[in-house]
Amino acid sequence: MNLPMLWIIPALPLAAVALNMLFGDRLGKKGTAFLACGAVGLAFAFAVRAVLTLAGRSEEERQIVETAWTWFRVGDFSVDVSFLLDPLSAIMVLVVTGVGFLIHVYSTGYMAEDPSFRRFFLYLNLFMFAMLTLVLADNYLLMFVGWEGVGLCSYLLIGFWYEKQSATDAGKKAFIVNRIGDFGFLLGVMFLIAWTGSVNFERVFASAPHLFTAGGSIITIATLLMFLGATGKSAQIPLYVWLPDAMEGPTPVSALIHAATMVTAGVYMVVRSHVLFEMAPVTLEVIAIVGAATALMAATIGLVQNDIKRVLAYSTVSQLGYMFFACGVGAFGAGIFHVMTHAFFKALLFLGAGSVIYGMHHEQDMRKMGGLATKMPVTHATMLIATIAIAGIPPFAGFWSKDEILAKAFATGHYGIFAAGLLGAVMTAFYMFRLYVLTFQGKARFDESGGHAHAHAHAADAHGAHAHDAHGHAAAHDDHGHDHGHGGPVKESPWNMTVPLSVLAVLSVIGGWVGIGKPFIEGESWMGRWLEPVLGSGPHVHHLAVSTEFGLMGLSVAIAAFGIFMAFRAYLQQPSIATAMHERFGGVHRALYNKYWVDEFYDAIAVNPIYQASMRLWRFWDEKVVDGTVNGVGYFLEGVSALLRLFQTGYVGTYALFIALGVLALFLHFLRS
Amino acid sequence: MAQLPWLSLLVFFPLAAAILVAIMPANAHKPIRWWATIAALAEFVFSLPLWWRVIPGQAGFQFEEKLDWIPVLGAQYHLGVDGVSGLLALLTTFTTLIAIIGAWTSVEKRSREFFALVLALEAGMLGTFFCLDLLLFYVFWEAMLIPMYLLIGVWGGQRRVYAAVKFFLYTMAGSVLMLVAILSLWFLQKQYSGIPTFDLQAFYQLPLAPSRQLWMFLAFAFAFAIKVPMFPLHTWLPDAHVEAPTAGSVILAAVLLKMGTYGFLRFAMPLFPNALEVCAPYIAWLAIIGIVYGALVAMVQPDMKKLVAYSSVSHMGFVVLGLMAMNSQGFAGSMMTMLNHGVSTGALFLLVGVIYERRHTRKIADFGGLWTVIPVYSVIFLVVMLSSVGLPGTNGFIGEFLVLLGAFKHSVWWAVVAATGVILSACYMLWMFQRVVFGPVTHEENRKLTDLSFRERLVFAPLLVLIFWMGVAPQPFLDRMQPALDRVLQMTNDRAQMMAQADATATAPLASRLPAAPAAVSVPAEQGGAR
Amino acid sequence: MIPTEWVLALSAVLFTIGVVGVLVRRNALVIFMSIELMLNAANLAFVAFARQQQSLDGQIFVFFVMTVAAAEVAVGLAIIVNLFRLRETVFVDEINLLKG
Amino acid sequence: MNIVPQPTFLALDWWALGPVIALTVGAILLLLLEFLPQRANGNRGGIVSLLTFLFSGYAVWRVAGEKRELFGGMFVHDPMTVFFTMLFCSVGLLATLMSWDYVKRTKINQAEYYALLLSSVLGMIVMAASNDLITVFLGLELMSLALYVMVGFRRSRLESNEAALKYFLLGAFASGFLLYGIALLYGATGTTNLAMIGAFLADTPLSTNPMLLMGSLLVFVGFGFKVAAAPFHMWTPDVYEGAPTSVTGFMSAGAKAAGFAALLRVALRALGPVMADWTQMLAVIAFLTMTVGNVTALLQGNLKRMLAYSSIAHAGYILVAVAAGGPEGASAAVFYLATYSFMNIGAFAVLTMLGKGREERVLMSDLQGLGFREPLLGLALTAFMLSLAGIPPMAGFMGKLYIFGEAVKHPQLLWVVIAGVLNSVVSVYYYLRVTVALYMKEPEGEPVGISWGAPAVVAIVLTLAATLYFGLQAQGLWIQAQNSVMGLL
Repeated sequence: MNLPMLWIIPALPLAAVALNMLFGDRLGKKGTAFLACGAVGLAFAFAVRAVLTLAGRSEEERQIVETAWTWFRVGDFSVDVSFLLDPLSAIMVLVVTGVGFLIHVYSTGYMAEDPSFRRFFLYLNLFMFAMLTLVLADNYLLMFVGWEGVGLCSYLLIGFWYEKQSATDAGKKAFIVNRIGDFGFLLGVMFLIAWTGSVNFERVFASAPHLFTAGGSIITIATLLMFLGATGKSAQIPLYVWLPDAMEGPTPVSALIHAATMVTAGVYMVVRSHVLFEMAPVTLEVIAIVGAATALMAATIGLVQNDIKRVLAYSTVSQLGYMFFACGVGAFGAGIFHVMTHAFFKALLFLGAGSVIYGMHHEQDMRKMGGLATKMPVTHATMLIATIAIAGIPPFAGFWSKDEILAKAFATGHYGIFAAGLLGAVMTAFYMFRLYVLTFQGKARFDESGGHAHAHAHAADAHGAHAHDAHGHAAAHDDHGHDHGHGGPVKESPWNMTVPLSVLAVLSVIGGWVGIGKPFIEGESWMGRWLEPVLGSGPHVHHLAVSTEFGLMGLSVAIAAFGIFMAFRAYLQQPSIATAMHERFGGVHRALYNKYWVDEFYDAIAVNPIYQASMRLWRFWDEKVVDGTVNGVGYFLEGVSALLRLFQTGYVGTYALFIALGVLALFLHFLRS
Repeated sequence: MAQLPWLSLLVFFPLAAAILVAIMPANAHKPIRWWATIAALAEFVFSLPLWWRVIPGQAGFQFEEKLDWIPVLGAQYHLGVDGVSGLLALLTTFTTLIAIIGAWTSVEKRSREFFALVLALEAGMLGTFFCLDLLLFYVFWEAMLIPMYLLIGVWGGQRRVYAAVKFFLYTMAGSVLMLVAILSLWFLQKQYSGIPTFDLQAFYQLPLAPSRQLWMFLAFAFAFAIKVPMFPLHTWLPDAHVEAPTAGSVILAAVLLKMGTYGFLRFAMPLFPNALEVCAPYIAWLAIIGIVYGALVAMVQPDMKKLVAYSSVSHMGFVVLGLMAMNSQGFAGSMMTMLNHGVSTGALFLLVGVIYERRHTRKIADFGGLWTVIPVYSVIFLVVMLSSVGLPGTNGFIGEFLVLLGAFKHSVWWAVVAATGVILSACYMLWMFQRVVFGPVTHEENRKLTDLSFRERLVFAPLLVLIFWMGVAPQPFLDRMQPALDRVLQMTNDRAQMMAQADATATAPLASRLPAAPAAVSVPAEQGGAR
Repeated sequence: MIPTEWVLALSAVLFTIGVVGVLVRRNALVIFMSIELMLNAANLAFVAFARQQQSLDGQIFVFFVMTVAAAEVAVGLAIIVNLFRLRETVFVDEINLLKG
Repeated sequence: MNIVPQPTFLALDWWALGPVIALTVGAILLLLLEFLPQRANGNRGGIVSLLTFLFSGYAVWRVAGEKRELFGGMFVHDPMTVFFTMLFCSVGLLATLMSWDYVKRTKINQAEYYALLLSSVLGMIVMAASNDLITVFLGLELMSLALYVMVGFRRSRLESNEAALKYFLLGAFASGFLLYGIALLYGATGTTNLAMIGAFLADTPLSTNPMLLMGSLLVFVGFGFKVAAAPFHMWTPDVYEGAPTSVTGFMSAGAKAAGFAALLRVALRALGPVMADWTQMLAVIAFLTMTVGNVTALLQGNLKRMLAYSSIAHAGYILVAVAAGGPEGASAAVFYLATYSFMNIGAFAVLTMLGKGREERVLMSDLQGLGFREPLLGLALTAFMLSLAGIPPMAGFMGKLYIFGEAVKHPQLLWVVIAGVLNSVVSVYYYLRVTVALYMKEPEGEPVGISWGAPAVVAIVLTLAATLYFGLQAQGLWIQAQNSVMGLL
């Protein structure tokens, strides 16, 4: 194996970034696109090669560790830049590079007319480098480098169209909320360093059992802090507010970062440190509850969103909720499996939405779409597959992973979580097919002649949700400076967009078969066996009778179908049902539409108070009190000086008097003593 | 190199260059600028051997030079360098070079005196870092104020006189109390060992009763706390920074603030270890308040330079916190943050200076959408901003992480509250960056801005290299500083125990209990690097 | 023989009158006279002590003091005359150009 | 212990008395030369006084090592006398250089001016070299009388006359106290010889004898006035402002040094034991002096008046050394006096050059923009101001270091040391105001004319050199100051 194995994977996109920066303008659009996609493609190839060599090894030593150099060593604590490939990170690296490559190809089409084409791919490659470092890191600190690196890239990419104030605001919001999460993650890692003396996964997981008392307060606090970091990165309650706003960025960005890769970093971190989390049952409970709550909350909001990308954003938050409560119930394997399948169909959904927006000349409001099935056949087909997959209809990928999660939740006795999961599944099916119906079925609610689709109010959607919420990000069509302007009829996107769609569609279908487990084949699923060396058999092996397995499957399929049916009826056959529902639940609807006013709540309790506090601190404390005292001393002295100068009257008599008084004072002093 | 009085040459070469510049004809702007740059460059190259010739492992101070200065007082012209002062000296020469090149166009009137004062300032700073004689240290410590005062006062903004006088008086008020402490320390030394001396190494071995140490430590700490600046004593910094010319505020931020923390490290902590143990928690909490307070106030500043000034208060809070953590991670972290802050805040001031030169305003509101107009500048601004926020991979992260780790080991709550500084720094930096660089071009004047000239890029190139080099491979820096830091840590702890025991057995009169001591100290000259 | 204490008391009284004279009077000349009075009070004290100790030192000192007083008069009057020529007044409470 | 006056008059005594003789002859010669015709702006007076000072300095230097008692113990030649004579001669020399062109410019009659200068320096030397209260009184009066006239020398200007009047009246008033004090001391101890008084006091505690206490108090009041200590300082600002600048310069250095010399002589030789229990009182007076001086000087618009208050403040610092007491305290005071004299004369030398023709431009506003117009002058004035403020590379810092170094040894004086350093911070403000005017302000209206004069420039260069040299290499002067006090006869 003369060729380097692991460090080449993150190095390739970094090299692409360097080349792009230095010779970018000479390469031209074609050259940049080729460089960027080529780098990621090569990385994917190397990744496959590395995973194959890994697979070739026997069960026990399925681990490749490559140390590049010692980052820094202070006293007894040292950190080195080293990479680790084991079954868990293998999956992640394949997903990241694979889906990443497809999205790069897609972007060459989507961003074709954008003037700062080069800068976009520069950021995208930088993101790939950061994500790969995160996934392949061998210790928490290098992971943290990747962790903050992806935070930075998401900041840059969300705010890519920097003329748009809302975009840069969203970028800033994303970075700061992520930073709050990183604060938690950093402190959690510090607990580990303080107790185990190292950040290396190997050593931490080896020494953790006998250093921490299982279920003790230290390990609980540490893991809770790390989970806080995960909520920041993977958009869970309470730090999910940045993801919906992150839709300001270009759609491929949403696909890559806010669907497939970055948001799953939190789940990966939790699964990677499953040894620690298993020692803190309290934290697991918290994760389960937070995951389930997020899943439900996001799903409800998703029901009423009108912007196609926001629906998908809330759907991502919801699906991430599933992954977390999978980990919460101890089904780390199922969590990762859902990460993989979700990456496929959610990326596909976003890319599909992207091509719809591309076709509709940057129209994002579903109320102005409709009837695109005939006009964009490939997009329609692939989107349909993805929608079915996410709804959880067998044999598509979504069913297997979501069902395994629900099964594990049921098996481990978390019935409340299980019920929430089911309810979430219904809603997911409903809003996904609402999206599908509004976009592809029904009459075209835009005029053919091109130009911007003006909003002629369609009866079904005239329901009361016209109150644009404060942030205006559900504006009819965001007027970012770069819209294509070219009018013309709606037509299918070019090949470099549709090909990735189809590849992802295939993956969305077959992706799930990897995880087909017990009821159909005996023993663990392929995925389970593959992850076994990393996750270990562990305490969470619960066996359900075969009949209950099938019962559960039937139940989830049924509720999914019910969701789909409801969507079709409400939005295709009788729009009146939708409007009726809105009247009756007007209040609820408004609450959902305004996302439970969470943003306003955060502003009220955090952003504004901090702003007022610092303004008062500066104006009052800094200028009045501290500077006041300093200048005060000066003015006091000047006052005394003026007083003393009054004594200097200029009359000889006064001076003689002072001399006499002085002599008198000396006398009295000595007479007394 | 060893037999050549290298350190003295390093200190007095810029002074000679300053005098030469001062006597050049006033209107010959070009030759003055070139001569000042060449002098600074020569000084920097001449100081480079500090990097490899200072052997990290060797105990004690290297390149020692000892000359009798005032024998009747026992004051000696005693210079020496170790890991810590070597790195800081390198930072000084590097920053001065950058500041001078950066200030070519920013100074129109009286450039001759300007460059002379900058070079004189460099001499003062190097002197302060190198001297190991308390009196000589005090002389350089005060002498250094004069050039800075004049730089702010003559070439500053509107309220320059107020800012300059406030800067001078603030620092002076602190350091005169330190002078009283030095004199009483000198008197105790004379009483104890019979030989009057100001030699630092002699003071390191001077047994001091913990009760007596306290007020002396407070005198030293007060002087250095003003210089750092620490929380309640920091109000001179924003004024001095806002009014100082670009080169002035770059040097002020990059080096002068480090004098305070260097003072803590070299003098206050090892000399009075027991008092340190008593005061450490209070100083640490002051530092933490400084971090959070500096960040919060920076958030609402309308003026960019004031924002960066308050961010300096916040970063220097990290440095002091690292020192108070009293463990090798904390020390290494604080030393790294000193260097990082020098590089990144120096770069920030240069950046503000660049657009101030073109637009003559520092108000954030006057800018917006610079990315479209001057992209190169904006990219550099982005990288420097990220290094100041402490993004992993840049230098800021290493320092902050180590400080937080050190603080964590000392007490969890220190780390938790200080870590909020990490969030706040992201807030104010990003918000400022967004209003200045991102967004549409709001003011017409901004359209006509010209991007960085070759000279200006030449200035920023080394800074960017440093930001990434110290971020990705900081080990060479850490290897150089750690032996020196460990020695200080070791000495402080040993002296603390020694004094504690001495205090416990304080029955016997002071002199008789340590008979061996006078012999050891009596012949300071030959012992050279004796601990 | 008059005891020294009485003479001393007289010289003290004279001295006090001189001091009060300087403080109270407004005319420069009178002030100057009061100062001369103080000097003579000192002379008286010297003579008294000389007599008490039977040594001539005190007497000699008085001669020195008288010569110095004479010189002082010369200089003092010259200044006061110059003052009068410039300001037409010798009242000290009118002279306060230099103050503050 | 009765000191029998040496009968013989050795050859070296001539040299010991050289300065006194030279100065007397010089003064008289100057007056006589008036009869000879002289070119319009000839500087005969300057040359004569220059030569006299040089000769005196050389004379006393020749017999520096000796210790002689002359005039029956009234005049003593010992290291202290040598040190102070050298100091007074150099002060006189610098004053001559300083006033060389100033006198011509302001139409002051040269002959009388220099004659008075010489006699004033003579008075100072006699004060410093006296071992008897009578000689102290004589020297004091001789110096004061000469100064009274010099202060009022610009007869046509009201301020000068007013200053002279005030200085004369208050000076005479104070010497009245001094004389009465001497009388009481004579009465109590039976002698006026300092050594004998010292011996007498050694065995009789002060408190038992009220007359002794009163006497020493009044003597201290007399010197307190001369030195401008706190309650007796009020004459200084008006006199310094009113007097011609060169006289003010000479007076601020010479008179103060002479006053302290006499005070130290009396304190060390005669009232040694008394001084011990006066420490706290002296410390309080020192504190009052320096605080009044520094605080009142904060907002002064007139440079001469500001330097007057600054000289009061410096008297306060020196009093701290006197409060520390003993030979070490005295040597610190002596060292400080030397450095202070040079700084002050340097500053005044610069001031003499400000203004054209008969005008004196010494307001703070006159200095605006001067720093860049006349770089050398600006640099010199800044150096003197920083030295007066006590900023390290300058001699002023070494002086303060020595004084506070000595005072720190006495725990009960710690409070006055801290007050002292804080006072010097306050003083930095008004010294910096000079540099602010010099460099940081643009001149309003037409800038101040500078009347250059070679001798004045030489004076500035000499004092600047002295200030920098003693700042960097204080060892030499330090040893001299110590020897001068230790070798007291």
